[in-house]
Amino acid sequence: MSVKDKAAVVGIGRTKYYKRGQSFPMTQDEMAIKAITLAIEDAGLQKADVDGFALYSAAIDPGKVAAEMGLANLRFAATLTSGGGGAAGSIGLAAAAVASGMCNYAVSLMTLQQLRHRLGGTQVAPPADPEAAAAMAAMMRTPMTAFSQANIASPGHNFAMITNRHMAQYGTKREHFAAQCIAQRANAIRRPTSIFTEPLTMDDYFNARMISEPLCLFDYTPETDGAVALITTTVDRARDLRQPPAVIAGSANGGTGKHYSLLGSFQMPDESFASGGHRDVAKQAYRMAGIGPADVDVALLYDHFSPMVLMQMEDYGLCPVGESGPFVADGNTAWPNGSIPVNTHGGHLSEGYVIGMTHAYEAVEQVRGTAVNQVEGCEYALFTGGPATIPMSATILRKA
Amino acid sequence: MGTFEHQPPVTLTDPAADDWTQGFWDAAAEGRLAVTRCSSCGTFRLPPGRFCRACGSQEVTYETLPGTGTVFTCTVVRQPLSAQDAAGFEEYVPAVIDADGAPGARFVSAVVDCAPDDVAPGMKVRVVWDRVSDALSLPYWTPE
Amino acid sequence: MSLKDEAAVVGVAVARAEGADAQLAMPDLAIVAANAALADAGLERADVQGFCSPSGVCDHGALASQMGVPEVSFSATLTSGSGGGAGALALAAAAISGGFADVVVTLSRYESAPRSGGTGPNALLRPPPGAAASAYGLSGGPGPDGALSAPAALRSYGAAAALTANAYLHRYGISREHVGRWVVQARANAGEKLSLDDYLAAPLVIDPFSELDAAPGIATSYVAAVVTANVERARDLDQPLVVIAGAATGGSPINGAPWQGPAELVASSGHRDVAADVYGMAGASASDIDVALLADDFSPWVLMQLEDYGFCGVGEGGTFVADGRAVVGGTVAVNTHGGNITDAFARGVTHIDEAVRQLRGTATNQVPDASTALVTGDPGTMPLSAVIMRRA
Amino acid sequence: MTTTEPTAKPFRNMPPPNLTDPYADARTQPFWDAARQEQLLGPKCAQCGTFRMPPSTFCPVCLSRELAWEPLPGTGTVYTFIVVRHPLNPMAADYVPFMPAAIDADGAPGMRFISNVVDCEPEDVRVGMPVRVVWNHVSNTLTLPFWTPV
Repeated sequence: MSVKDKAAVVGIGRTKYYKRGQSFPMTQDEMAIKAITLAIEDAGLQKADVDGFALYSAAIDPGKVAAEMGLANLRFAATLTSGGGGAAGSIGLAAAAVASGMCNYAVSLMTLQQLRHRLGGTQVAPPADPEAAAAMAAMMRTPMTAFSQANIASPGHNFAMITNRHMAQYGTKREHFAAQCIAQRANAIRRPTSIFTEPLTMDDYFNARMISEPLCLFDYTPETDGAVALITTTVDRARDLRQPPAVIAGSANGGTGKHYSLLGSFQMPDESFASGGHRDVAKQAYRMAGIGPADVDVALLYDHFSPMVLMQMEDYGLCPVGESGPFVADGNTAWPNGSIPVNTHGGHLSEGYVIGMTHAYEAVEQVRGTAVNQVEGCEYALFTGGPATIPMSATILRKA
Repeated sequence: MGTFEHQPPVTLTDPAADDWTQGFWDAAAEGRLAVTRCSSCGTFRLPPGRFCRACGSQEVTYETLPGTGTVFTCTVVRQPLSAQDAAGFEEYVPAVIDADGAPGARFVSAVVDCAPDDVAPGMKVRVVWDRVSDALSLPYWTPE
Repeated sequence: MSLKDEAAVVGVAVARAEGADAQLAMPDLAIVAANAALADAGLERADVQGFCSPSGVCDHGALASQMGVPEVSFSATLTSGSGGGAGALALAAAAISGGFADVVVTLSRYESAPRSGGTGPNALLRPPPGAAASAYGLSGGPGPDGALSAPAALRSYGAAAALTANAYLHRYGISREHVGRWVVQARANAGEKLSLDDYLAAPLVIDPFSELDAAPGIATSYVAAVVTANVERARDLDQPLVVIAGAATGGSPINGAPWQGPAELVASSGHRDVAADVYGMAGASASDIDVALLADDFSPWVLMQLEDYGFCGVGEGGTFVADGRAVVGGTVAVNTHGGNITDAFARGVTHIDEAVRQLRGTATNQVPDASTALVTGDPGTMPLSAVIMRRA
Repeated sequence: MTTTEPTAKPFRNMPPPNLTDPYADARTQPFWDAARQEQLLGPKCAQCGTFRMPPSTFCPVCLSRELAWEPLPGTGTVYTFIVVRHPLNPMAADYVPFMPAAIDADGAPGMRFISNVVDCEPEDVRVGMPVRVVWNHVSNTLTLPFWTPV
């Protein structure tokens, strides 16, 4: 009794990816509706078919978007409770929605405009609006705040703490992170959708300014705008639609209770501190899909920061724990000749950041066989959401 | 007491207009009631939003309406709902109006210059304007 | 292929901020409630894998780590609307039948309504101090679309609800006496005294609502927790087996653009599509329902849902109640615990709590051999929701 | 540009100041009272002895709410750290670089203090380096622990 092989992604749509703020004057809802409309066309469906929203990070208000699109009916409207950690898991939520009979065609999407609100910005800079600033100040006046006064104030700071531990514990080097950034950039510049169009060299990487040591500028995802939407339905309905179904073999969203504090107080136990925190999620996803790491043909791993790609490779068993540095430096994750190509679309680091949904889009194209940097004979594509707080997530798509 | 009797305690000063609502406010400044209409399929729509609900087009025109209509539903706010409304509070009549000439689009506003208990669904009304500033005129409705 | 009969409600509990818990913040109160519901089910923290809630309750990850849940494998909420927990239960059933979790904790949180300028308890008729007017996602405030409806000055959720309630009452000629008969019935179900004359004498705040027509503000905050489990797992627990036979969420998109669209849909609870879905999945109809716990932030919602869920014809909700058919022993027992418009709600007796007690045979106002219960979620904000539970 | 007098800093490479009061409640006040006497305490469950930081209401192991404060020797090791080079807001510009760190405190197994390494250069800090606590008297109600190389 699980969603294994019961649902499939049948439609994908996306807007252009813009440098931060350049999608204005469009609104986030407007970009979402454009991406959904393209996904409906891609699937060969009608607008009236769409009746569910399986989201993460509460990307939109489904009632408002359904009204603005003139959808006939809305029968499912739920969201995973975390931010980017839920990206891959939202496709699993869509599978649960259609397999449970609660709706027929579920949209999963992210839409993002970073004109005024920068996700990577500091978490302590008071918001401009005085009322919100006062409310935030009031929230800080609790007995727990004084116990975390280290000024660790942004996602980059948090993941640099974990990266530094990994480097000390396993001897991982900045050259290893650079190798992954360079491999992904090489994939991105072959794609018209990518924000970056020039190759990245070791010199570029080591000449770049340090932001939160050991993370330099190129270890950080660029901040971009855009929207990506996917449509999921049951495998029976998927058969007679326009595209080959990308079957959902397995999915998981959750995490480990003791690993929860990775963006807060850093109390994670020694055995999982220097990791992506995905080990339980990986176990759950592989168990549902009935496969293991060796079956994965391409991995689209959430890369808000380059070291977290290496740590997820260890969490998902794509290489032994502690050995992701040399494994990447030896070219194993490069396309087309790597043993396990990682982020064939260039990922957040080089193609564009829409909080993980570009990874979902690439996973569908890989199992359809239509990706720009296609992995020959790709049968299983793994894509993940976060490292982040609970829930993080993973979904495994299979060629029909 | 605002421009009208039983005028709601409205405090809006900036309509935050975008390309899909500016036409409404331009017409309002000239005392004309206009409604968003899809340029490709002619469907009227409120609230404007950026897409036609019927055909998905983003192209709009603004159709000037006769400025008459019928109360679809209404209510009467009998007590101030927040401290800021208490000073000089008057009962007021929020109402949803079926505007003549725009089938399928209803205006959400209020009926003014009449006894609140006289207002009921089906009542014939016409638009009147409260000029808040040069750039902003707000539409209210009053019995014909 | 559906979630029918694959999940069961195995534990319910409420934790109120009083006594030793009086100073607890809501996330900590949620830990107390979750553990009490697990005890009711005979389960341990380590058994828990999933968390579901109506929108915006608390950070499930923080809850799991602080309460010592070792591994989470599902964490979701509805996108908006309280759904009174019915929608979150539907989500839990979908997670269980989807193989994401065997045991799911659902949390609904009710915070004490801040005093609104001292003019009365209801947080629904009046906005909490400082809160921007917001209703149905429609606000006379910010945003290009919202500005167009600013003239209506819909300061509170109740002001918007009043426009829908009046559309319904006027369309079908239903009087405040009819609505009053329901409010008196609800109070009696909760063991509270109210006469029709008292009801009619209460001053109106926003037509057709007096203070007695809307859920009162909560004096003492509480969190209601429900534990749902895979039906095989539930069979070897001690509580009587209460299975989720059907679940549906959603509603008509016109709710996203309030009062636009066909008049008979606007003048309704918006639940007609949800009703068709939940009955369809459960293979049931109105006549199979022994007890209906209908979401009632506002008294007319009960009359409107009696019609949308097929207990009577369209427009007949008022006479249905007036003829005494909504009582234990009538056509269907409705809100046997009183519901949200009574002080029972303020004390923490929720619709799901009452449904489970009725099916376990432990309710105060017990329906003899109750075997099928319908629970619906709050009309007005999307998504609406409904669950049918059956004593297996 | 006129040269501004550099802000008086009690410690080299310390982080930008933030709170000036601990907003303590009865449960956490003992930590801040001891801090003002430059004595380091570790929060642990009075029932099962498990240390937990921050001292949340419930012990995740046994759910007890009783909190006990264990006197600690004030020494420890750097479990991990970062060097903040880029100031995230103008106020921090005077303070970069500074070194936030997670410190394994001796005598408090299974719990780390989140603080800063101060009074040394960024290049001196290593994962695993022994450190000792030093006290930053921010106000008459708040004294914050920092850590410096032994």
